[in-house]
Amino acid sequence: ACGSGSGSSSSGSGGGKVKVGLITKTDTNPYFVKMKQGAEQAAKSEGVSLMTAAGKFDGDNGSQVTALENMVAAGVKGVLITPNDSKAIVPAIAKARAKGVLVIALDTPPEPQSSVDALFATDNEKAGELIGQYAKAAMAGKKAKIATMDLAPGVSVGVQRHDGFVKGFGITDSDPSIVCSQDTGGDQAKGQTAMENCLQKAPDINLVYAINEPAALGAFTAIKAKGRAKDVMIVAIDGGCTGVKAVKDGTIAATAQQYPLKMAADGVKAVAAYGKSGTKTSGYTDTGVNLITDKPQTGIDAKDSAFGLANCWG
Amino acid sequence: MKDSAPEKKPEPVLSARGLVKRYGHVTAIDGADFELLPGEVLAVIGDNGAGKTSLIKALTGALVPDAGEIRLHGEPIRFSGPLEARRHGIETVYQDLAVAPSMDIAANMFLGREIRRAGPLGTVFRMLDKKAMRRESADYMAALQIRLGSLGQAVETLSGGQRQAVAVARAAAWARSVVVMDEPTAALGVKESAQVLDLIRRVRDKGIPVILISHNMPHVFEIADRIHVHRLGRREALIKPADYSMAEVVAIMTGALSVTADGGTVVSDDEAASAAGVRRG
Amino acid sequence: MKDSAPEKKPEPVLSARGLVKRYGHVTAIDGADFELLPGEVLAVIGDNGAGKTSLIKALTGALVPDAGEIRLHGEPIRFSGPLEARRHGIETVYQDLAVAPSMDIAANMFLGREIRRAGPLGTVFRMLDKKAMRRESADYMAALQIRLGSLGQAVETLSGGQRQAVAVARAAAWARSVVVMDEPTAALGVKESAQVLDLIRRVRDKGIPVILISHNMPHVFEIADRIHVHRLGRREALIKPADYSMAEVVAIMTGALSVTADGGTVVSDDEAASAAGVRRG
Amino acid sequence: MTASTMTPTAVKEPTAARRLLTAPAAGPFAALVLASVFFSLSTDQFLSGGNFSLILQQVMVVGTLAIGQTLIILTAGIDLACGAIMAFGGILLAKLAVNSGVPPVLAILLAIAVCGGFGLVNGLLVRLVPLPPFIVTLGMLNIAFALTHIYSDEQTVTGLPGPLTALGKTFPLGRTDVTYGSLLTVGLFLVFAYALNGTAWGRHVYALGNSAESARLSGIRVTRLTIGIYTVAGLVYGVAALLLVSRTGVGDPQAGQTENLDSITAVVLGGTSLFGGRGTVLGTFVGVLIVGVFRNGLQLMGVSSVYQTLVTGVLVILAVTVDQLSRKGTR
Amino acid sequence: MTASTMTPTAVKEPTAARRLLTAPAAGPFAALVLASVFFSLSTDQFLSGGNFSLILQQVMVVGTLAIGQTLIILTAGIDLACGAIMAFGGILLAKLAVNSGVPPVLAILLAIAVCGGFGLVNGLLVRLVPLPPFIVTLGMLNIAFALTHIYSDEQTVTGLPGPLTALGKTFPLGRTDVTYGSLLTVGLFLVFAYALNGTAWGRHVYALGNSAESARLSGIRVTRLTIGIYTVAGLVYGVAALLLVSRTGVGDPQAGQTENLDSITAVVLGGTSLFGGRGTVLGTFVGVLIVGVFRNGLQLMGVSSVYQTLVTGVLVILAVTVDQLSRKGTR
Ligand SMILES: Nc1ncnc2c1ncn2[C@@H]1O[C@H](COP(=O)(O)OP(=O)(O)OP(=O)(O)O)[C@@H](O)[C@H]1O
Ligand SMILES: Nc1ncnc2c1ncn2[C@@H]1O[C@H](COP(=O)(O)OP(=O)(O)OP(=O)(O)O)[C@@H](O)[C@H]1O
Ligand SMILES: O[C@@H]1[C@@H](O)[C@H](O)OC[C@H]1O
Ligand SMILES: [Mg+2]
Ligand SMILES: [Mg+2]
Repeated sequence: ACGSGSGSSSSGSGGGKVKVGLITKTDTNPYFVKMKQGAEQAAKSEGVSLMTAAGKFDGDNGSQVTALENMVAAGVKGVLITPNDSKAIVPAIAKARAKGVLVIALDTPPEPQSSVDALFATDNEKAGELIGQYAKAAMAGKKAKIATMDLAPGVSVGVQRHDGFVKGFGITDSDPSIVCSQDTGGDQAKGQTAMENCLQKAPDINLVYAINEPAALGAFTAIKAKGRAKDVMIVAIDGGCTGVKAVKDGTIAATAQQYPLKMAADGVKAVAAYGKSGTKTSGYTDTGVNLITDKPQTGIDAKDSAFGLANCWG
Repeated sequence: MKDSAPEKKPEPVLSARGLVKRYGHVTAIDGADFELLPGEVLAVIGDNGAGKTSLIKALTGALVPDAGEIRLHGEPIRFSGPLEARRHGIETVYQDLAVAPSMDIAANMFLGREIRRAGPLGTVFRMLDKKAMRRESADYMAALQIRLGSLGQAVETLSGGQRQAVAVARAAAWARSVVVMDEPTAALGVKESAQVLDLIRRVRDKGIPVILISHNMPHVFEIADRIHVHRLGRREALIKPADYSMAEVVAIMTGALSVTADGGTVVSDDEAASAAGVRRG
Repeated sequence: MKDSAPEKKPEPVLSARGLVKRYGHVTAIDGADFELLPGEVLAVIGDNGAGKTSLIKALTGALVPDAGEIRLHGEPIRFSGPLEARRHGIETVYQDLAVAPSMDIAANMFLGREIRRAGPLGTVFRMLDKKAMRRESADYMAALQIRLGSLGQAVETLSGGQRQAVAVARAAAWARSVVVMDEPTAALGVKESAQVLDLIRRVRDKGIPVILISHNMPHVFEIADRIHVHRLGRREALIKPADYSMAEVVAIMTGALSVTADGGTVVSDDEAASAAGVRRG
Repeated sequence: MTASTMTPTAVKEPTAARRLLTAPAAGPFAALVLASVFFSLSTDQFLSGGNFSLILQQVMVVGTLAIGQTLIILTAGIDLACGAIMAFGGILLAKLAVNSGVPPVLAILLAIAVCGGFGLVNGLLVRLVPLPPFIVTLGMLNIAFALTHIYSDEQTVTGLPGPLTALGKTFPLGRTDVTYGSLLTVGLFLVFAYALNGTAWGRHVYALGNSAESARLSGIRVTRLTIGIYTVAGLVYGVAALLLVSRTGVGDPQAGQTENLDSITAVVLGGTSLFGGRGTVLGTFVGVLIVGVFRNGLQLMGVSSVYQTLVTGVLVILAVTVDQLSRKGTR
Repeated sequence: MTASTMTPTAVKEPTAARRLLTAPAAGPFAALVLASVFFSLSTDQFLSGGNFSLILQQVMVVGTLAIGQTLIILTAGIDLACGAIMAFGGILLAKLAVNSGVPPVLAILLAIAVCGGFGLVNGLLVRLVPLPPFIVTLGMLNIAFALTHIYSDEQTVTGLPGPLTALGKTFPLGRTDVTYGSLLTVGLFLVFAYALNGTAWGRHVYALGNSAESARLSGIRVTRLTIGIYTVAGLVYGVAALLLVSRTGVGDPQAGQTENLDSITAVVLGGTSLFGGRGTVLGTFVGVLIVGVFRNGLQLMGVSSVYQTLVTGVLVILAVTVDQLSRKGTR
């Protein structure tokens, strides 16, 4: 592979600390704040220095490529990245690895997965499936009228979760029980507007799937305004502290919790180890996903909100 | 009109009948006729707001009249825009000058007619000959005896008169078949105005007719072969300066006097006429 | 100067010494002096680009001179902007009119000095009295005998002369201590120009001095008490019109004649002087 | 006798009907009506008081921002930071009240004042350095964005006290529930319509946008005026922050990211020129409604999101085309 | 003797040194140099041929877009669609070559032509209806965005044939590797600098931006010119699409979403007025580099991501302040 910026050094030159880069999808999501926290804590305990960067929006590949290049130019030992575009990031990763940089994907696998040294992630489709199954069970044979509050066109996590949900619920996308699907960008205000319009269109919606908890809470606000808080069930994904609180007070029926802090901390440790001993981690580490609910359904593994709060994104 | 009988009139270069232009509820041209003969300097005069600018804009393709007919060399014509009028050799100095403020004098002077370098530089690379344009611009400006700080000054930094001189020099430089000047000396000094009158004479002497809009009666009487008096959106009279005094012409312009079919005048507004100091016609 | 000896001169209303203004490598004002006496009409004349507009901009706070001193009623003063000059009662018609093109005549006339409704509507709700402003504007415009399509027309749709009339009417309406007019009749017709001269006289008769920049020598000779001749960025002469012929003044302006300390003239440029038709001084 | 023959004291003024037809907001309004008719015919749910109230409620935040944006665009400026300033105001408001125990009403006032402060800084930079508004507000966009995320630590603030969400409550108007916030937004539009059209200040705003130099020469205090306009715009963004918080019921650090472009879009759709000096705030209101109606109508029709984007693109162009064509007759 | 006493044939022209100092790009250039010096002092890695080559490569896509954007802004327009058109061009290019088996070179030409087509439509709408450029390109932004997602089915296209990624390859220049793409971008900047400054067409672009009406009265074919400019800009976006694809090695339907604002930012940072008629394409090049240098330098310094945004905001304002102050002396 032909390198970019060949004049830059690729190993911890200058005798300083080992440098680790963390590139998240965006800056605008508590999820990634947790990741940064995990990375910072680990960096401190491992005695390495951390650089961070982020895309400008969910799906922004260009900024991630640029950040990756700049980090390589800065002489990082390894980079942790949550790819905004699983395929598009691959050539840039290949260039970085060609310079001896250890690249670990967090949260979202690149395609092919083998393009990184290692992957620490939740299985997003599985997370979707989990709450799909939960929702199916909780509807208890009632005829479902479903609204899906999706992410944005073409962003893999959103697509995987949506597909997982539909699969877990035992239907397909063309099923008539899905009466409204809207993109929310994972944003609370947009989630609210989307849900308002869905309710205007189909007032009898009784089940809402949301890509993440902000979208779910936005949907809830719209539902409550219509006085239907009691008879619409909301399920979501993420398991952030705010989200779990919403589970606890019954706003959200269930959520699928993932563990970003752990992903990042493990990633930093792996790079630090590479710096010290030159050994590279490899393969996929499933950082796990748990269904969090206070109204468990028989046959579906779940933890309660107390567990969820104790572990929110830890 | 007084002069219509004697000589056989040559075909007009540019003429119009019944032109109309309305803006909402304001009528700027109200059935105006127009006639420009070969080789003459035709002055167009009239009160502010009489519709002179609107008239010549219609004649030069800058605005499309709502009604009426324009003829060039006897042929009916409809200009699609100022470019087409210019293609027919009609060169205009507009009252608001139509210059590009951020560009310099030479660039404005040659706008739309830039000179390219000779040889492949010009034909293949379409390279401008900036030196030539600058040189020629300097000559044109010198002919008007306009003082300039720098030829490279943006037009927006020029004094009012300097800016007007650029527009006049440009039109004169490109004159081919008709030159139209809408108040070309309004911002000019005594000396500079005299140069513009000279310029108009030189253009006329080349056989190119000139339409001159002006509020300056001495200038008009000095240079015009005929005077088109415009009033309330239409032609009120078409006269020779020799046949009337300046005071009479002003009186016609303001509606105090009217021109009769036989070229005489009648007082249409007693008070106004005596105020204008005109004898009874 | 010829007239400097006899009468004891009153204190000037507005005066300046050694004003300088440079734009990059162009010097617009080059050590100019200036003096306006109470109740006089002072004409400022000069070639295009001589620096007249720059001079009065410096005097009215519209530009900050690089050097020199300005005095108002004998006190040195530095205007921070046109508003401050206006607060001192100096009212100006700028050559480029300084109007807001998209706004209508009344709005422009009262810009920065709007009339509010009487009572709480005005004091609490700060409501404009649009009717009053419209009415007064109509009166001011009528005084200039300017024909208008509609008072509600945006200024950008007015004819050149109509637009100028708006600016002139505005300044005249607000005159309090000094009125400055930079070529106020450039775009005006014969009748309308006469009205503006009348207006200037009326202002002067109220005891308010007027600075008039004009290229129109007959106007200048008709109305000016004194003439400030500007040349190459500075004052070349300060004379009374009665002491010189129009041709001589023009010759001074163009540098053909110079005014000597005792008020006589000497030919400084033979060729130019004879071209200007001036006898030897 | 044609109009041009009249003397100035007897000039013919346009009739009321003509004035309505040629009013600057007439074109956008026609587009709004056309769109509404279209959606009424294509979906059952569009034409109802409840749905109109919903649309109004959905546009109140961007509508309020668009008021400030209109002021700035009228001066030939542009504000890329309005959404980011609002987001910061929203988080500040929520965190002050929830985390710092500041009394709600005081928190509201403080947040509005801070937003006004952002506007003030914008105005100072625009006028005193002077810098292009585009750059100043682009810089401020980044700054306010970063401050929001730093201050909030990306955490959504929940559990807001009553006064912060009061504007999100509804009251019945006939058979329709209307939120107080919508009413506030409409009220602000009327206030600014009056200020721009009925006061000297409004005229000065237009004059400034026509030509800052002419305004200065006319004796308008251009510096004070400019800085004032940016500050007022900032205060209005502060009100938008309150509306945002009361509408969503949370302090959301992710808010306001698309509102910059949305507010400019509303202003331009409403017939205001980006070159300043021409336009009306009521036009902006119509522009905001056009966007709200498009989004609502398309979603009610069940158009999928990518196609919504496609159709919105076409409709935006069509809306302004309607506006243009409706003007052709009067030129 | 002062300059104003000179006769026109003997006017004093500014010296070369003075002209350099007062050149429109001098201010932005000073800001660029200042920023570079700062980063050179604060990090070890900034000052190296390799890093400069990297920066150049990182800005080549937005730089190329900014060329088209400059043309349009010079006419007093604005292009919000440039990034979206590029994204569509990139996907088209990739899918044609990979999925439809079109020969790579033909695919490239087709994609560039289609981008030109988008520009042509923009130009037609802007000039012939006429519509404000802001609205036309906002509509086109939505349309191109939607078409990209519909046509790509949200799938990133991989496995591109060699010719599509050739511009991403490097060659050694001294001891530094430079990508062919950077070279192409620099070449395009030079070509357009020449076209704008050295040809009649360029003068007409400026005249159009000064005043479309004056340009028309001066006999410039304003309609043809406007439509031509938008079309050329579209073609340039097509080249940007090729550069994008060759830089990232994939066809990415999510690309181009921030490039609209980024390209406008570069143009304005480069000293071009959003009101048209004033500015240079070389200034834009400097503006593009300023953004690239900020991003690279801050990353090398290890500034964390949220603070990068904050500092970028401050620096953008500072950069233009430097520009302004450097001009004060010459006014
Ligand atoms: N775009 C427009 N909209 C409305 N009215 C207009 C427009 N253009 C011109 N008018 C009106 O048409 C009339 C004629 O204007 P025009 O400019 O032709 O007058 P003019 O004879 O050239 O006057 P001047 O001697 O002052 O230049 C005026 O009353 C003017 O206000
Ligand atoms: N902003 C500027 N930048 C550069 N040069 C300028 C600027 N403003 C004025 N000048 C120059 O200063 C000189 C004086 O200009 P000024 O406008 O004062 O002349 P004037 O006597 O009013 O001329 P006119 O009779 O034509 O109005 C001119 O040569 C002009 O080009
Ligand atoms: O789980 C995360 C989700 O919450 C966010 O919206 O997008 C990135 C995901 O990885
Ligand atoms: Mg006229
Ligand atoms: Mg002047």
